[in-house]
Amino acid sequence: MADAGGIPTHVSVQPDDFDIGEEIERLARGNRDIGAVVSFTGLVREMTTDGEISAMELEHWPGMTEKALSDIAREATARWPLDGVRIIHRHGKLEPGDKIVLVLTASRHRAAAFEAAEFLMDYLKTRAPFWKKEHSARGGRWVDARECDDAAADRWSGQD
Amino acid sequence: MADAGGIPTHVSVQPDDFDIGEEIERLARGNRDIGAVVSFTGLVREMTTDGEISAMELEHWPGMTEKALSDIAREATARWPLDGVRIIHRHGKLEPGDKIVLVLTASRHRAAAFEAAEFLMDYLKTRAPFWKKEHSARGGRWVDARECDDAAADRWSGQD
Amino acid sequence: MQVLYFAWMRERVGAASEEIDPEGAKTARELVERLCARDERYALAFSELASVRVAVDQEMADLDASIAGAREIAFFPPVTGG
Amino acid sequence: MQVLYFAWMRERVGAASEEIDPEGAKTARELVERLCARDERYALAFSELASVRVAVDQEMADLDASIAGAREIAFFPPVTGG
Repeated sequence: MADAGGIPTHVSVQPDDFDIGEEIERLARGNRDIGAVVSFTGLVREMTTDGEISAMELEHWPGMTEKALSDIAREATARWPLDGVRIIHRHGKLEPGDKIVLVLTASRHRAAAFEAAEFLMDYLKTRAPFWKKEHSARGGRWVDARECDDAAADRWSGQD
Repeated sequence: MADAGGIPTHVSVQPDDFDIGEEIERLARGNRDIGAVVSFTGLVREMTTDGEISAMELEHWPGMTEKALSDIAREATARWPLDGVRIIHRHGKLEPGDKIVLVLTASRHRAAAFEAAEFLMDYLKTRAPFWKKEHSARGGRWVDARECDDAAADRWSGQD
Repeated sequence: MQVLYFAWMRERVGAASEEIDPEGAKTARELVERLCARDERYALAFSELASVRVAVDQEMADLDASIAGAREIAFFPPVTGG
Repeated sequence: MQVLYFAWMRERVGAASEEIDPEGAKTARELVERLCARDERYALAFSELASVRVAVDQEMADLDASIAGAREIAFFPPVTGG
């Protein structure tokens, strides 16, 4: 549990699955000034642009990834009036339908919670050291970075 | 379980609490093309502009509320490429920290899931027949509608 | 016709719904005028008329919309859900 | 210095990390040139140089940034997490 200017932020990089409801309860518990919690859950899709996949492998940079996630979380707490941030990102071998990532933001106000969650996802997609490899009947294939993700992340850089 | 152009939408108006994690699992289950699920949870805040409250009472219009929520859900599925929508709104007597409302949107793409969830919340705040009464040491007080909620809802009316 | 009231309007009228004789009122506004003339409770409930919302047979309507043939008129303050 | 590779660069080099003598290379780009001259595996790993990302001592850097005194250089393709 790190502390970004007094705001509880907690990041995890783990192979294991997580319980979204439990994470939301934990973030909101003990602070009755939280009026809004937004969650984003990313899931492994079976159909990709290259056909059906049987598995996805997520490589990351141990020792660096948690730092990157903490930096991203801290940036969000500096930009929006948040009461809590939680990021969980899985690594290892996942199957279609499995959860990959969870981002939670808690705030008094819904607009801040929504914007911060979008910001966190855009930055995770472009700055966190994870690489996806899709496995299908045709073998393994590293996923290409998408330019629209860069564009989505860029929209935050003009602000404040 | 209603069906808006083949997209599972499900709305509930109930006094009982709900399990966010279970609702998300249920929405995503059986569709491995869902890449993103966004949730918004609204909670009763203890501190309001008028001081500390001990309880909140939510009145609604039985027979009309579910229709209003279904209309709002259908409008979201018409505007964004969604794979599922879930709305739960509680009524009756709630306490600080209690959940009031849950909005879930599932989509292939995160931008659609985020935008649709924001849209649904903006419209719920201005179009669903619910009225909040706050109870404090000084008695009961009906919550005034906020002009910024109207402004938030209005931003969607120029689109599409 | 059936008339419904919600939130503080319900409290001021002292009833959630009641059967009302519209006495020839052609619009919701005319119905409000007749009610206010009838009892102080209505005058109190409709004192902030600019913020009163109207639904005619469960469709949002204007105070000046026709209520001819309507079975149900609902009056309520701006909603505050979500 | 320690050199790290991730994803398809790791696969092409055939190692996740290795101790490398920079042979006087002053920038990441010069290090890449020395590696490519050394073995076909590196030439393959760095063939799409425009899309290769570099971190010097865990800070994102430019290919032309100095690597003098660095303990760790990481090379990786654009990230695809989230």
